[in-house]
Amino acid sequence: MKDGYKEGTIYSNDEISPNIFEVILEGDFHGIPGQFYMIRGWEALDPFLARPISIADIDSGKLKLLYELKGRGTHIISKLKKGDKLSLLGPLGNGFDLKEEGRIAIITGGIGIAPMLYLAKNLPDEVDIYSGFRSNAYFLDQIRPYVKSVNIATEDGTTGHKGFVTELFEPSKYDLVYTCGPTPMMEVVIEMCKGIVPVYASMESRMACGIGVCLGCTIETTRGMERVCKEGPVFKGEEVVI
Amino acid sequence: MKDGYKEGTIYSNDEISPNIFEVILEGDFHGIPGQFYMIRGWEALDPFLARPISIADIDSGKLKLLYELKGRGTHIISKLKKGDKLSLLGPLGNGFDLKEEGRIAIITGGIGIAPMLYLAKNLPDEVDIYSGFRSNAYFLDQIRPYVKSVNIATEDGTTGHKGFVTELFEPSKYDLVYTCGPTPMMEVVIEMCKGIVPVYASMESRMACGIGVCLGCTIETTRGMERVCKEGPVFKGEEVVI
Amino acid sequence: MTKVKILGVELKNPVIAASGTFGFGKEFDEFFSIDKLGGICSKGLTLNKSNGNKGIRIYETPAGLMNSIGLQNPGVEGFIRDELPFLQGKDTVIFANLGGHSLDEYLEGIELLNDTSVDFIELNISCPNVKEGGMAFGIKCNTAESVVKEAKKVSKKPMIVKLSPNAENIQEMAYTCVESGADGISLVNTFNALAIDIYNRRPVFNNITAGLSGPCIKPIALRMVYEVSKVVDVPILGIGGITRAEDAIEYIMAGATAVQVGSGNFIKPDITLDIIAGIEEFMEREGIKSLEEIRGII
Amino acid sequence: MTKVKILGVELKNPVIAASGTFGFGKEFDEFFSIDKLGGICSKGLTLNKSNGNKGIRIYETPAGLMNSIGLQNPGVEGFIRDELPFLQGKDTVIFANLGGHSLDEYLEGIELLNDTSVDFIELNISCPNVKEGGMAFGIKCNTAESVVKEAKKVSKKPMIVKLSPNAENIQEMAYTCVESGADGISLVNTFNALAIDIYNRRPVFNNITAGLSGPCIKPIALRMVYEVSKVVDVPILGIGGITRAEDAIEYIMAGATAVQVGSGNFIKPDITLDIIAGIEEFMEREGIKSLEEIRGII
Ligand SMILES: Cc1cc2nc3c(=O)[nH]c(=O)nc-3n(C[C@H](O)[C@H](O)[C@H](O)COP(=O)(O)OP(=O)(O)OC[C@H]3O[C@@H](n4cnc5c(N)ncnc54)[C@H](O)[C@@H]3O)c2cc1C
Ligand SMILES: Cc1cc2nc3c(=O)[nH]c(=O)nc-3n(C[C@H](O)[C@H](O)[C@H](O)COP(=O)(O)OP(=O)(O)OC[C@H]3O[C@@H](n4cnc5c(N)ncnc54)[C@H](O)[C@@H]3O)c2cc1C
Ligand SMILES: Cc1cc2nc3c(=O)[nH]c(=O)nc-3n(C[C@H](O)[C@H](O)[C@H](O)COP(=O)(O)O)c2cc1C
Ligand SMILES: Cc1cc2nc3c(=O)[nH]c(=O)nc-3n(C[C@H](O)[C@H](O)[C@H](O)COP(=O)(O)O)c2cc1C
Ligand code: FES
Ligand code: FES
Repeated sequence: MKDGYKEGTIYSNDEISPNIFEVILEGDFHGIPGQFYMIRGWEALDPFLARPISIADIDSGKLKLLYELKGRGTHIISKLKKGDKLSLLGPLGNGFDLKEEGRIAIITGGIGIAPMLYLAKNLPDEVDIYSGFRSNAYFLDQIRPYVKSVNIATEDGTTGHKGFVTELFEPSKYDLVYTCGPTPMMEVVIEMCKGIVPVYASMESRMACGIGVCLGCTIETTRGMERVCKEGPVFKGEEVVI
Repeated sequence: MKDGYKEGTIYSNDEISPNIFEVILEGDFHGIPGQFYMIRGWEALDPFLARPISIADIDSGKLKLLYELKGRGTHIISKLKKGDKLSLLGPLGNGFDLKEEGRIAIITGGIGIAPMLYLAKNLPDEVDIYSGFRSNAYFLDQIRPYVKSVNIATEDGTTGHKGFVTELFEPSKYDLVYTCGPTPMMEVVIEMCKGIVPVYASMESRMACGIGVCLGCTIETTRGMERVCKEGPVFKGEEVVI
Repeated sequence: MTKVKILGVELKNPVIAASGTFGFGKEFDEFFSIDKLGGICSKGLTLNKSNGNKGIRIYETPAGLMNSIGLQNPGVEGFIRDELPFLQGKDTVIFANLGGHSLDEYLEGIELLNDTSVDFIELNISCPNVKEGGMAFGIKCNTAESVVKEAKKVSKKPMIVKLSPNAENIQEMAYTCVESGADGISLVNTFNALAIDIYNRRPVFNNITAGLSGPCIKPIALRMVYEVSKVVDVPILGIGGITRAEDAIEYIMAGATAVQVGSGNFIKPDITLDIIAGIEEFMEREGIKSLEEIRGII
Repeated sequence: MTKVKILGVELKNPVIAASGTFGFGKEFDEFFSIDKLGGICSKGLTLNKSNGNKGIRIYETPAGLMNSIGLQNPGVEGFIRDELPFLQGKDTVIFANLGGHSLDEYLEGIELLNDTSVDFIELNISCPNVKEGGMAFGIKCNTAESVVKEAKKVSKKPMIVKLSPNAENIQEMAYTCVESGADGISLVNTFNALAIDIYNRRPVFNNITAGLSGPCIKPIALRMVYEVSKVVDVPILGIGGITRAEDAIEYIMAGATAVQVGSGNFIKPDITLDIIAGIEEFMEREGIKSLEEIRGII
């Protein structure tokens, strides 16, 4: 049997960059890179739904999550302090297929960087990461030890290349690509890689249940409608109908 | 202009007896005995309404509240810790008329003891308090220094007289009575005192606004329908239509 | 910038305090100057003073509340004598919300209000908390039709008809009211709802059902405002669950000329000011010069 | 103790998983044994496989959510082939929820289900999220009447008709359905509702409106169940916003024989077990031997 919601105790919850928070939860968490948890930081019925958040890292059972302040849910979670509790359901979803060899690129946009520390840790070292941000870069310090190169693009030029991250990256140099970020960015990545290199994309969707029963999160794939929370969130680029 | 909701920072929030909590808020609070504040311990829309809680004490601007765990609102508030915030609107209501002399009795039932510390502090010492509880007595230690005698009744006999508090009290011994507790208890007190001694009763009611506009909290008085939050919560016994 | 016009009357902004949630303005004026509001609806008036309902009157529900106040009010004459003078002194638009238990009561009430300075009559054919009349007029089109027609004949004031979401068909109801003479439509009043005290095995409210309001109803109320905007050409006042500027803007985009804030007033006395400020901010950020630009834009 | 009987079929307890919120049971069976449930309603089936709606499908609202799934489902045959075998292996009662875009679709669907082991057909004349048919059948009594009558002629299974809260008159609708042959009534399906993306100035959902569910609707849905229980004599399944045992007990006291839990499943996969346990506790504490003692007691 899978676990239902269980409590995690907050060990730390810090704003590591404007509007970007990192929370670490004590417990006995498990999961593979690319999987996610549904999170509730409230007991009442408003907000009603839990929020899907990727595993940013798991280290001796402690779960790290990286989240961006968006709306009411993340706002409430950002106010929690050490010792407070979160409810978590997971790990959910399929996670990334881990490849053991070859040249690998990770392409992220914004908070899409969240699952990449745990991914990078579980890949061989021959990984280049390309990360785009609107303005400030974040979380890359933690990823740096596990990759060969870090390449940054910011829309306003604050750090690294001024422009889109997709302008930095050459598909033909790689044997495999992992990507996570806003759908339009991932669509560009998928297009760029088409016929050149396989891509695994962690897709976005609004979720109600997170466990495959509401059909709220489905996307169109070459196999028909599939659930981001169940068949995904990671899909092969060529399966995603753009 | 009156203040709207303002934040109070929790200094302490302790369970002083089973299901009975005392919270102390830092700030610059004011109000007279018998007045109350509307409290929110949540930002979201569920629970929707704030909760009315009496001033238990104000000491150099710090506000003390005593509350019983009832439902969802008090449950959420009970989880808050030092440094967390509460939203408060007040002071609201009329408060007790303070008498400077004569023999005074305070009769309380259960959590109706909440406003009595602040009241007793603001009365001369010739006060006897009669407090009824279901089982454990609480808060009386804090009140004791300000009264002449403390008389306890518990329904199960845990402390003091086994039975109702109204069995302990003799109206004819007093020049004035203050009471707060469940409506049925206060009705007995009012009946007992009728024609013998004036009573001020702090009435219960469900509140939505706390400021006199929803007409949700009205009770029948000899002057017509009156608002517990505005004309009350303290009414003269003879005005209350039982 | 936020100005809107309703039937020739200018409101500073589209935010009106809803009936029954704002008293007659006095209590709020202690918290902020109510001059800042677009308008104020009086508590629902009946011809004669009324004590309202007995028993529990307020019950909280998820993201909302139920009420069974039952039109406790000083009566139309009491209002004119004791409450209106204060409101007149304020620089805001006044809506007299008028309920009734019978057609005659409505008509007499209107006649009394005709000679006052109120800007609008809001004809409440939708109060679920009175035994006779009230909402009964607002369920079926043919009953509404006769009340509105007669009321219109008598009224010298522009007359807004306040609809019940319990109407069988909200579009037909709105259309019928407008055909019968309504100069504007406001909606929604509260939803008929039930709560049960399971420990005592009886309804929480003496009248069994009571009226549901608050954020919980917003998605339904917004749909109704949208639907009504498709079938009538008069100004619409959108009501239901507004607690944020975004909510108000949704109503305007759904076709409302202005909005009313009800239960929201209970959770923050100056919530209307936040909403007004939020609308201004939104307009600035989005480069909107007049709310006309976005009215009914969806 | 918590046993209830619906049209001769015994359910262990009155808690049924509502259509569209429980898939076909497989995902939940990974969290707990679904044998523990009184019953399970399948996702809404249509004669043919359907991909459902495009665009955003889920939108959170205060204490609720809106959905526009649009009956994505494997079709009746796909259900019988791929999903029913699993459900048959479980010790719980099966309701096949059947939607349709036309009368013929309903009838063909029923015929296919007739020869299966499902215990009940739940005729869904109330889905607001399909372009044709669906809820359109559940608004006006005369359209409902013809569908239910024809369906009843064909159905060999006991047939529960699932009503829409958007029906013009819920009592008349329930009465009509029962007169037309409904063996039971379930209500409510979702409320037609609207949400607007104010930054993009368009409705959130491609179909403009979508269906509202969750605790926000409970007070209204409970009122409807109560009203319906006054006019029909068949079993009623109460649905709408149930997340706690107390909610379920309210429905039973309002007249429901059993309840369905919908959106609640999303916020806690094993919420139905909590509700069942809570009902048991309540019965013990209150000395209730059978739910019959409190059914419709208010
Ligand atoms: C599989 C998966 C993994 C994710 N991992 C992370 C993560 O590691 N860190 C992180 O910060 N975010 C992650 N997200 C996105 C995150 O779930 C949303 O940002 C979050 O739910 C917003 O909640 P809120 O209450 O703050 O905002 P809301 O008030 O609910 O909404 C604010 C805005 O967020 C958008 N939004 C709402 N729900 C979602 C959703 N489910 N997916 C995408 N956008 C949404 C809406 O467009 C809305 O405008 C992930 C999403 C998915 C599907
Ligand atoms: C003027 C005034 C002063 C009060 N002072 C105090 C105080 O100092 N300490 C304290 O513990 N309590 C006080 N109360 C009662 C307190 O407001 C309620 O116990 C509280 O609102 C319950 O909130 P909840 O969310 O925990 O319970 P809910 O979930 O809202 O309800 C649980 C139960 O509490 C009862 N209840 C709900 N609202 C009220 C209400 N407004 N008044 C009475 N009963 C209610 C209901 O019967 C319900 O069964 C006061 C009430 C009033 C009117
Ligand atoms: C306590 C209370 C009293 C109300 N009294 C009246 C009234 O007297 N007349 C009326 O037309 N509407 C009355 N209403 C309905 C509101 O004006 C409004 O239509 C409804 O509450 C929906 O808006 P909301 O969700 O913003 O509260 C009342 C609502 C509440 C909550
Ligand atoms: C995501 C979702 C999908 C649904 N799909 C169906 C369906 O296919 N058929 C149906 O009859 N009802 C469907 N419903 C309605 C529910 O079965 C239920 O009637 C409604 O949600 C109210 O109950 P609740 O408040 O407990 O969710 C769906 C509801 C939701 C939230
Ligand atoms: S979130 Fe419910 S099916 Fe994916
Ligand atoms: S609580 Fe609203 S009038 Fe008293």
